[in-house]
Amino acid sequence: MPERAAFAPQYASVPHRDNTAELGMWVFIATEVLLFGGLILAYFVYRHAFLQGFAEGSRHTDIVIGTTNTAVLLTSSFLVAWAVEVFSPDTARLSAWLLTGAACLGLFFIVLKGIEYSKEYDEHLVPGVDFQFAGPLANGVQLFFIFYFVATAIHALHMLIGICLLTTLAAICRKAPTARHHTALHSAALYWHFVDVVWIFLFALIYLPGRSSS
Amino acid sequence: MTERRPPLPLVGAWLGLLALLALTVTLAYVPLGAGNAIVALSIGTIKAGLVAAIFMELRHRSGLTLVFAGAGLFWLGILLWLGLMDFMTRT
Amino acid sequence: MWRQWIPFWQPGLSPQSGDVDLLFAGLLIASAVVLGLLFFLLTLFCVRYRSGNQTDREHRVAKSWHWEVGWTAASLVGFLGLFVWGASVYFEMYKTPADELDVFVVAKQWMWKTQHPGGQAEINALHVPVKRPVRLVMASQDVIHSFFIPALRLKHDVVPGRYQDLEIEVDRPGQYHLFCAEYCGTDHSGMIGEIVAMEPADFSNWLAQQAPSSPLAAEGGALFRELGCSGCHGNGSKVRAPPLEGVYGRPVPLSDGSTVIADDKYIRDSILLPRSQIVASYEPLMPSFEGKVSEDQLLRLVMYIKSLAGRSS
Amino acid sequence: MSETNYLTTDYTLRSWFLTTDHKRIAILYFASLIFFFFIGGAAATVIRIELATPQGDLVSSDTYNRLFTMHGIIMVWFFLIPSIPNTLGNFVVPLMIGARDLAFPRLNLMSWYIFMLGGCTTLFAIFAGGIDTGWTFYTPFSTLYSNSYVILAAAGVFIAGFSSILTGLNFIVSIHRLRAPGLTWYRLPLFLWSLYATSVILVLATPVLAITLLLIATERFFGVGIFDPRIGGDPLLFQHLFWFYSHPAVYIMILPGMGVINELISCFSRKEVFGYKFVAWASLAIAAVGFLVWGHHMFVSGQSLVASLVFSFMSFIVAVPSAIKVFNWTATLHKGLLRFDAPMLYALGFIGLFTIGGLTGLFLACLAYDVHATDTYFVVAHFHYIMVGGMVTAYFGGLHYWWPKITGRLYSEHWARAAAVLIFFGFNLTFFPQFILGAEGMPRRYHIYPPEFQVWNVLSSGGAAILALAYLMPLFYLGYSAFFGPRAPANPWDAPGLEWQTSSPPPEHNFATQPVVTRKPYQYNRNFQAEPQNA
Repeated sequence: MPERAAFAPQYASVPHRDNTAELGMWVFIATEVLLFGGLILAYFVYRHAFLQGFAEGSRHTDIVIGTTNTAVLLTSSFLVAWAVEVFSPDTARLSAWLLTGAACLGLFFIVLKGIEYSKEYDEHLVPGVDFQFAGPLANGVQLFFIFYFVATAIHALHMLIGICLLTTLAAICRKAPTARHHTALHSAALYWHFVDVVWIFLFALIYLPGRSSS
Repeated sequence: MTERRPPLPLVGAWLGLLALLALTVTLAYVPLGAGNAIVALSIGTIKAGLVAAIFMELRHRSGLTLVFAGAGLFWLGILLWLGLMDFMTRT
Repeated sequence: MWRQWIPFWQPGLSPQSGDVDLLFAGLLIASAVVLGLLFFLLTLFCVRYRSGNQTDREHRVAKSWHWEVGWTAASLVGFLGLFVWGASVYFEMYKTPADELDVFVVAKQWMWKTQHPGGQAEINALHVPVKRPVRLVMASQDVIHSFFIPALRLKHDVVPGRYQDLEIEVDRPGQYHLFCAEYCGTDHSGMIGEIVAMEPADFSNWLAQQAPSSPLAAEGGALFRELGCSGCHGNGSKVRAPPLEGVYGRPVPLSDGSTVIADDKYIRDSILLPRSQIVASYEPLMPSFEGKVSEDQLLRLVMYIKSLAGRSS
Repeated sequence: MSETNYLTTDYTLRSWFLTTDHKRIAILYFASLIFFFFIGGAAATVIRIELATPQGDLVSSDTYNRLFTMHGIIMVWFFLIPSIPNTLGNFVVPLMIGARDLAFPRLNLMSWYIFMLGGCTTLFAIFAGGIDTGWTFYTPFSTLYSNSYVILAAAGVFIAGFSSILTGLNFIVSIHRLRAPGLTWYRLPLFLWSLYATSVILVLATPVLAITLLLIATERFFGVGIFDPRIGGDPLLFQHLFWFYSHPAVYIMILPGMGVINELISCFSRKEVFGYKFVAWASLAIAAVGFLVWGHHMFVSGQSLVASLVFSFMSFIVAVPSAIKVFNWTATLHKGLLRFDAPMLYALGFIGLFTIGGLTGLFLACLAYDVHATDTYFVVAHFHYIMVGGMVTAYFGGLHYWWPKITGRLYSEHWARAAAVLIFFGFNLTFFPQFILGAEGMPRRYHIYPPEFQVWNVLSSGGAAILALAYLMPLFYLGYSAFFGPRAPANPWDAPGLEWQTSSPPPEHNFATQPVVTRKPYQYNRNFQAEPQNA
């Protein structure tokens, strides 16, 4: 038996393996797009039916936290992209710091999200748990908040997975980085950016409607 | 150690994204009627495009990766188009 | 005896169901032609080119675009013809009914409740006069049901949360199956009933013989007062609400500049979701009655408002 | 034998349950699927016995509803969808593309574990008390009214969905990146084209099912949700989301079957598949257009007439590529040297049954007739012709065809032919009467039915008994041959594909040396001998 190769037997070379992994990641992202796609369809259907209710619901979300969170996430994405760009076995320390920073920003996002959830709970805006909303727009507002909670919860779950990935990679970068970890880092980065893109759209759908009228 | 400064395109994209975020929040408070939704989604799309092109390095990628990246969006379009068609044309 | 097991021995019993039968025959013939051709070729090739058989296997058809384009085009044209045919009959079946004899149908787990305008109620049965279009207004109290009369080749789901119109017309007197076709829980297969079609004279007799009950509109009027609707919509009330006399069937201008026809659906929606469509120049003050009135009560209210159509405000 | 193959490299349990060899994972899948097939089949048997009489005298209505739900859920998600892709596909895809494994072998193993986790969750839901919603989970029944283990079952299906996604992802990437030198797209066997098309659907449709089931579970758990009509939600939105997955899922089931048929027809006619490029692109066309037709399940649901019109039109369009395939298979037989071994019998049976299923699909695409036929036994008969008559027949055909490659043993040709013929007749006797029942208006999912429908139901139940026996037969003669059958040569059918150019069973990494492809697939010389793709 020859020495265990740097790449599995089904590949012809290292770039071949890396290429293939990246392609796989893109297929996975296409899958994820459709996962959120179902929710987005629901959003548009009900927004079409309950235009006022959705605007009203949106006004009950916290745009300060929402905007801060968007900025936080964009920044963490930037750090991850930077970490990928500079990654090599020699510069792994910098990458490790950048990844740690990105993961911390991710955690900060989750904490802010938790604060926002608890505020909404205090305002009795959690459908199925404690929802009280008087007035004619109650149905639309309730549907809006169902969408809001399901979409942000799934997004937060993706964030948690991403944070785990980034933390693991940061640890690897600190200990024993090799060139082959570049692929893993690149794939994790693609995932993290995708989660960022999802948030960009959720932000536009959840926080922005109805701000210009009362 | 080697270069510690971040690459310029990344910094540019990051600042651009933050600027677009500020813009979209500001515009949300300007009464434009139905235009608000269009503006919000258009800016969102530009932001997503920036992330995809620069952070996700799509601008350096060849046809196949672009097709795969686009496939998800294309099928999302089908879902939204045919799904909404029913609700928009109900009498 | 065997006849009743042969499909479509008895033709459909309404003007449209004849068209459906014809369409079915057309589909059957088209399928038979395709299947016949295919099975003939399969058999022929299997016999002639079986491995033991000495036969000419040279001069094969070179890969030919003619064949491919030929059968692609032929199937496309055939399919498009069937599509147009099917669609035209479909639109005829589901055309929006004009103002005809109304019957209300409420579906609930696991029964059909039908109600004639005069207040005669039936369970799992519906009496109708023959050769006269009857408009059904259907609602569901709980889950999705489906109103299916095989003899009329007609079916429509009854989805909770909205009214569904359906026009039926029976040509011949008799008793026909009514099935629930959308799975609705434990006793789904017990949610069956009978459509009884009668000559008009018999039908009038039957209506008269039913236990006397007050007309739906009258009961609706009582509800109208009981629920406090009359407090705002009645004459001389302090709150300014649109008067309902003469509204039914007329266009109503809305606050967003559009107009809607005040039909059953509109009235139902206005009771349950009053602020989704606000009448122009009125304040959105009305509370929602969602969850406060049952489907049975709702249809009485609709009938009452409909009975006000003739009066002027 | 001197050389070791993938079966003999190691005999420990660990070497099976931690294997990353695509061939062994295929076997793991195969064993699990047999298990699920017989569970789903048992439910079907009880259903057919019950329906032999119009009264509900064997089981209660509640039990009956749980039985058909269990039959549907198990058969759709735990047998039909993974069947050909995960067993035959897993086994032969790397062989056919001349690769040493799939692109992501560990992901492949993970996919099996996820599948088993989903399967066990669903089985737990079934044995804890069952689900009575039907496999379609229609709201608001499933969310607000059903008294059964809906959340658990939905969780099982949800989990299994990820296994589908991972398999699809693996196939797509492998076919793109791991093809042997010289293996261009137009040299790929048509089975790979159809699996590629299948994988596209798996990857793009399954996530929509996942989110839909998640919304169902949320609504049920919290008692209020996004489809709840009491707060203005629309149950039809659920149906749109559900069928956006579940209609393409039908193509997930049938496309791999069509792919297998290409291999069989070509090999046993000793001839190239007629119109290769048309058949190849027809697979992709079906996958793409198949996404545009889902609303034909909703013609009587109250969706807008415009939507019905568009969906009906698209449904007719999607039938065109299927028709192209049937015509091309028939033309392939012309001037071939036909041998009627068991796989060929299955292939011919497939063409007949699939055509009947496809033609009756046109009846259902046709708006006005669908109003009458939908939710009746006509639909039941139609989709069983596609799924059982089409897909399961193709599965059996493919299984017999590749059996010598998988096990290295030959099965008894006599028994295999007998089973193939028996399955064909049993199937038709079971399901053809159901077309008549449907045309007469018997609604589906009826436990108790009016007595005038009994004759056809009795016929159908009788056919089901034959079918059940016929499906048991392969279990015995194939099982016997796996251990005691005569050794198979590398290329028992004399086929030109790459998978036949390595030993039977193949070695651990498939090929001793990297094959280089020089030919189109399906080439035979003037004496009807195969010309291997790599020589």
